Amino acid sequence: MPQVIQFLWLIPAFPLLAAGLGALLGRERRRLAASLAIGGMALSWLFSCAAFWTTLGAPGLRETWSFRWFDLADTTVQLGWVLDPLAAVMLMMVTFLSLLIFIYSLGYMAHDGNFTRFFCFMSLFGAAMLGIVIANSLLLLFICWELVGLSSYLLIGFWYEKPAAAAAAKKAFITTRVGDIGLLLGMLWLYSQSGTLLFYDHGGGCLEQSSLARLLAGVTVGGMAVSTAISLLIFSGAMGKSGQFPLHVWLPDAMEGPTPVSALIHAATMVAAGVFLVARVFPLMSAGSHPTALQVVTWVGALTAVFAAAIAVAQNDIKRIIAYSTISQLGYMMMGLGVGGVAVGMFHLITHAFFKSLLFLGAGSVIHGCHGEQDIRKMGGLKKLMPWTFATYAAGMMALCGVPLFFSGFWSKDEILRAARDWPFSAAPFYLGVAGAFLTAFYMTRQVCWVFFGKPADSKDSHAPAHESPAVMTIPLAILAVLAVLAGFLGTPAWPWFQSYLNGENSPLTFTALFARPQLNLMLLSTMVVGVALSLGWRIYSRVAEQSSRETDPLEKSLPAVFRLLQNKFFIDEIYAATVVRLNAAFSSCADWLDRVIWGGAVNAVSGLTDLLARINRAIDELGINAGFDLGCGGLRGTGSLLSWMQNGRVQRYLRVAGLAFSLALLALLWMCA
Amino acid sequence: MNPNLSHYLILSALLFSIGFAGAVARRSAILVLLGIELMLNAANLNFIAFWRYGANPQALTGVMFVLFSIAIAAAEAAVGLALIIAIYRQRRTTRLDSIDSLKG
Amino acid sequence: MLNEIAFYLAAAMTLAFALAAMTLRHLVHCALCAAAAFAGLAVIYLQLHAEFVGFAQLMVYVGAIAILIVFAVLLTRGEEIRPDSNQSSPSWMTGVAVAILVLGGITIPVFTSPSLQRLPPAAAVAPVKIIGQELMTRYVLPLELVGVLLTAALLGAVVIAMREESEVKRQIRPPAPERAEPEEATSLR
Amino acid sequence: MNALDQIFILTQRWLAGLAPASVQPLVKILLIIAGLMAVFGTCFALTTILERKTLGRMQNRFGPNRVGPFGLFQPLADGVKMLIKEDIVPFSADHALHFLAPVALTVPIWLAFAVLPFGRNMSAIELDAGILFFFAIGSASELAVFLAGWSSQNKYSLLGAMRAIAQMISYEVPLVLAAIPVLLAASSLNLPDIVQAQSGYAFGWAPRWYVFTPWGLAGFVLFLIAATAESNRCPFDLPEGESELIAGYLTEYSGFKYALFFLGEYLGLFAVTGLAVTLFLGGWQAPAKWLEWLPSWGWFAAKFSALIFLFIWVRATLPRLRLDQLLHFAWKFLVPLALVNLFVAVAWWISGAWQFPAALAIRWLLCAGLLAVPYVWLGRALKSGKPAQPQYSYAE
Repeated sequence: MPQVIQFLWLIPAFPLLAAGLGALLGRERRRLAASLAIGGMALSWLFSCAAFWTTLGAPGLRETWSFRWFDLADTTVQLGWVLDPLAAVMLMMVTFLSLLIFIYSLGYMAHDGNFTRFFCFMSLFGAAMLGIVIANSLLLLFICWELVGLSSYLLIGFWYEKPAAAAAAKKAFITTRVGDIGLLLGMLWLYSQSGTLLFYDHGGGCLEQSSLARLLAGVTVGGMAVSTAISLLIFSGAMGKSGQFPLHVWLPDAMEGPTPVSALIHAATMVAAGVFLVARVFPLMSAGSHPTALQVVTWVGALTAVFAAAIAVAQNDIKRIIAYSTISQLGYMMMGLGVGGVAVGMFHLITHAFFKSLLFLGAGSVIHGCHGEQDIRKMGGLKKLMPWTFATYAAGMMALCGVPLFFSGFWSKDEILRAARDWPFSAAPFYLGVAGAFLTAFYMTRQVCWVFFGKPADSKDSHAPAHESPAVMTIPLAILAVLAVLAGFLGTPAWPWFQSYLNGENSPLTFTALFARPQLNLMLLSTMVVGVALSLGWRIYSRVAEQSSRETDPLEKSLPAVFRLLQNKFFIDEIYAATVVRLNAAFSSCADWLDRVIWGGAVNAVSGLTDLLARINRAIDELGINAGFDLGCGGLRGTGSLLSWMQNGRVQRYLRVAGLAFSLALLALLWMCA
Repeated sequence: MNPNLSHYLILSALLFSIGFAGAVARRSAILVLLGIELMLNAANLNFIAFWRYGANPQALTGVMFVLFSIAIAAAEAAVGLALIIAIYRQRRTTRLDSIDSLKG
Repeated sequence: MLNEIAFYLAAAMTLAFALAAMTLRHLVHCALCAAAAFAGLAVIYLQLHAEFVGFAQLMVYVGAIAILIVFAVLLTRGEEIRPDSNQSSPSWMTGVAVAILVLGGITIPVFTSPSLQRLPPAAAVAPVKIIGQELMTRYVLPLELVGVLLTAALLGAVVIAMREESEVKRQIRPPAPERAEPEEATSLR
Repeated sequence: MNALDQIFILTQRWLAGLAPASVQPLVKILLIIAGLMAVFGTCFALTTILERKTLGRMQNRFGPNRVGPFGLFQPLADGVKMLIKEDIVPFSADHALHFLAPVALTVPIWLAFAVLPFGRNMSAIELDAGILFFFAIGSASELAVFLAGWSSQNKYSLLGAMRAIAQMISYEVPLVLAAIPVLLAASSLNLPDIVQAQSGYAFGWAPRWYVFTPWGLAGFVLFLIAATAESNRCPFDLPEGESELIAGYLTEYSGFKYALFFLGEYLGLFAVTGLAVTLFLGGWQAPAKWLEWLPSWGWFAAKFSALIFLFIWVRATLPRLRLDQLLHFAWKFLVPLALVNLFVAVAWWISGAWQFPAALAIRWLLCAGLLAVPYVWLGRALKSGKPAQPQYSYAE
């Protein structure tokens, strides 16, 4: 057994320790707090490298380490961690990105008063996320999952003085909680069915053959296999966390948090947790010959991909656009998992993590440079003012759009599309995916045109000309840009290293695979789609960017109804307000009415009866019993005054009485003896 | 007349009664305490006398009892006098007949 | 012969001083007479061959308790020092009567029981060494308890008698209206 | 046992033999009393002149040198002056107590001499609990001081008496505590026994006096300090601090009563010095075997004189303390240190069973360390405390 497995727990432990220590620091210990957080994360990164190295050396490695948490009657609850390629690659990604984002935060948060609190929360978040990654038990995963939820709540609401931030934090917390109920139910059901929550336990885990067979055999409502039902429940948790279609509403609002938080939570890690969860329980999801759960995953992902991309077209807030883009890309990942398995989805997750955090950090750099301005209509011409930011942002944008050959997004998205085309159940996801790709390229072009090209917008209300961000922010951008480009080459059809690494195979380098017929067709198709979208976007928006007034979008002029629909996010929030919230309110007022009229009436009746009885009682008391007591009291008072004469507070009288009593008793004794 | 046990006992009784009379008849709290000390001493004398005239003087029980009694009397005097001083500070008097707020 | 004289002398002295201690007007005189009475008792202890107890009596009662009482008298000087005030409690007659009754109660049995009219047995001594050994073996638990008790009493006495900080300040600063306050309180009482 | 050593005993026997047999015990006692009074009376006279001369020398002046050769008859002249002075008693004084106070001071101190062994077989009475007797009698002098201060009906007298009592009570504690390790080591309260326990020589030459053990040395120093305070001598003479209290409880005394107080104080000093010699310096034992031919009482006298000289020396050297310093020194330094010393004595006794080489040196080092640490610590704590706010407890 490799030594590293025994020390795997240290990876989340370092940031946790940093968070704990950071919580004890005073507000003024900024340097120490930042060094603690960064140091903890750097140590975690080093350990992750070691873990990753171990998995490289042994294909298909899966080591677990379990321990007993507590005994309850005759059941033992075990926790543990696992090291396999899936965990290792996530560890690498999470620790490395977290480290870069921490460093970036040094610059971004430099002027914030609650610097130490920020790093404390960030470390806590990192620890929880790493805990999810290494967990070998659905219970431990769930614990860390909730911790992630807590710390994202804290981080989104970091500027809690802003009402919008507080509301967004609440919204994120509550919306993801809806999904988490599903996860909790699924977990309990899984425990009741398989008797363990460990994923892998030398054949006894819930994701291993014997348990899966038992789960498949069970049938529940509507003829569904138990494994499908549990999978769907678990997937609802993933939907909440990863912002899939009905539960996506919290994610754009969460942009109220500081930008590094957006990058960390909404690009790299937390939203990826949902995808990771699906990947982790993939054996359960894909159990059986006809995996219904995976079909659901695919449909939800495909719908989300197009739906969110469409919304992104009509948004004006730079971070909001990227947020919707994130939702869309998460849909892609889910779709990838559904149609192509773990490797396809995870590959897009990794590449997306790099370029999306790059985009977020770049957006943060833009906002930082524009003194907090987030509306793209008020920007423009930043290409010259912020060359580094522009260059890296462009790299990220092209990776996201899937510009052919040299950008990672191309390869990972291509994988998904290829798998979707081969999906036996339906062709619709493939077309939805292509449409999503088109929309993605379009809205990214729109954004880049408005932000970086053209003239600066009316600077009536902007305070000073924009400026380039400090090195502590641009250097992480540059590193991420390089990785956003290079990460794609790990999984090209010519050299599918990543896929085979996850599946535990060897990967040959075959350039010919690139030119296989269906593969080439697909690549040409996607290239075409991207090219059309880019040029269309450029045509429409590069002209507008030159104008100083950008109040109306060209799209709005031509298609006002569609644009309004998109700008208002398909009125999802309003629909929720009109349905879910109102239903809830109606139910509450109904409960209130019940409480007041029925239960309250009953209580009042009882109290009235009691009151009546009490009055009767009182009458009896006053007329009958009191008189007797008065008589008795008079006697007592007489005795009492006699006693009180003796008890006059003078010690000497007591002593005299005692002496008298003593001598009388003695004399009586003598007289009796005599 | 050669002193025998009853002489000591009479002496002790007299001492005890004198102490008792002082304790119940004098006003000053300090004198009351002094009277009580005299009563204690009378009891001590009894112990010593019975030890000396007792059947088994080798046992030293009486002597031991008196030694402990003396030690406890010292503690009692210290605490008692501290109380008197504290009361004096509160009420500017040590006359027992004016310290009677604890009455029925 | 010498022994008898010593006893009668010491007994007379003890009784006389004890009587004086309880009857004299002046508290300091009372305290000094009491000290003399304690010393007389110490002599009687010596005469009874209880050497160690006698010296302990001298040390504790004359050396410590008498001094304490004298200190207390001085610290509480006030109306008691005034020679014209009435020193006896209002119904002192009943008190003395009860005391005489008590005396009767104790002495009558002494006179009536013949077994008490006996002479001392052969010399009984209480050597210091034996007392020490007994204290460290048979009576070690009471000894430890007495040690704890004395410590507790010491601390308690200090705590009770120590004046509080505010009180000290009030007494060192002598503005007239504050001085008048306690007097008012007492007169009301 | 040579005749010179026992010369006083033999003389006493011979003189008593002259009396009729029936009164012989009485005569013996009277002879002892007379002898003690004569010796220490002379001693008192000599010490006064010696003290004045020594102080004079140390202060770079002559001292009394008019009466007799080298001023040696000065005490005589002083005595005569005291005797013929008018005895003034204040009008409002408590006459009886005012008269009683000097007597009450001197008598117990004379009694205390009864238990001291001045030489081989030379103690007036051998009490089983001799040292207890000594301390018990000594505590009576506090009452006498109070009598003097209170009966004078004088503000300064009363304050001086209160100070003196507070001081004597406080310093009696370290005095007794310093003596206790000796009692433990000798396992006796009998003073001749204690002297006997210090006989013999370690390695054939080093006397086994208790002062030559770590706890004994510390106890000796503590004892001397406490004794200085007990006898109201400089630097602890503030009950009589002239600058503050005129003459303390002696203010209203004059003539022969004053002389009696004077005598009482010096006798108290002698008694406690004699006790120190007995407890720590081996009593009448000779310091070396080849010096044993000298009479035992001679050795006692030599040690006694040396200590008396030490007291005079200290008086000439050290300035007077403040009252709060005095009390803090007793309760926060001497008492804890004396308690520590008790433990050190026990440690010394337990480590006496050690057999390995250089055990003695290690025992010394250990015990010295055990004493030095609290010494440094307590001393630092004593110094670091803020100077106490003056509290006029007895001057309201």
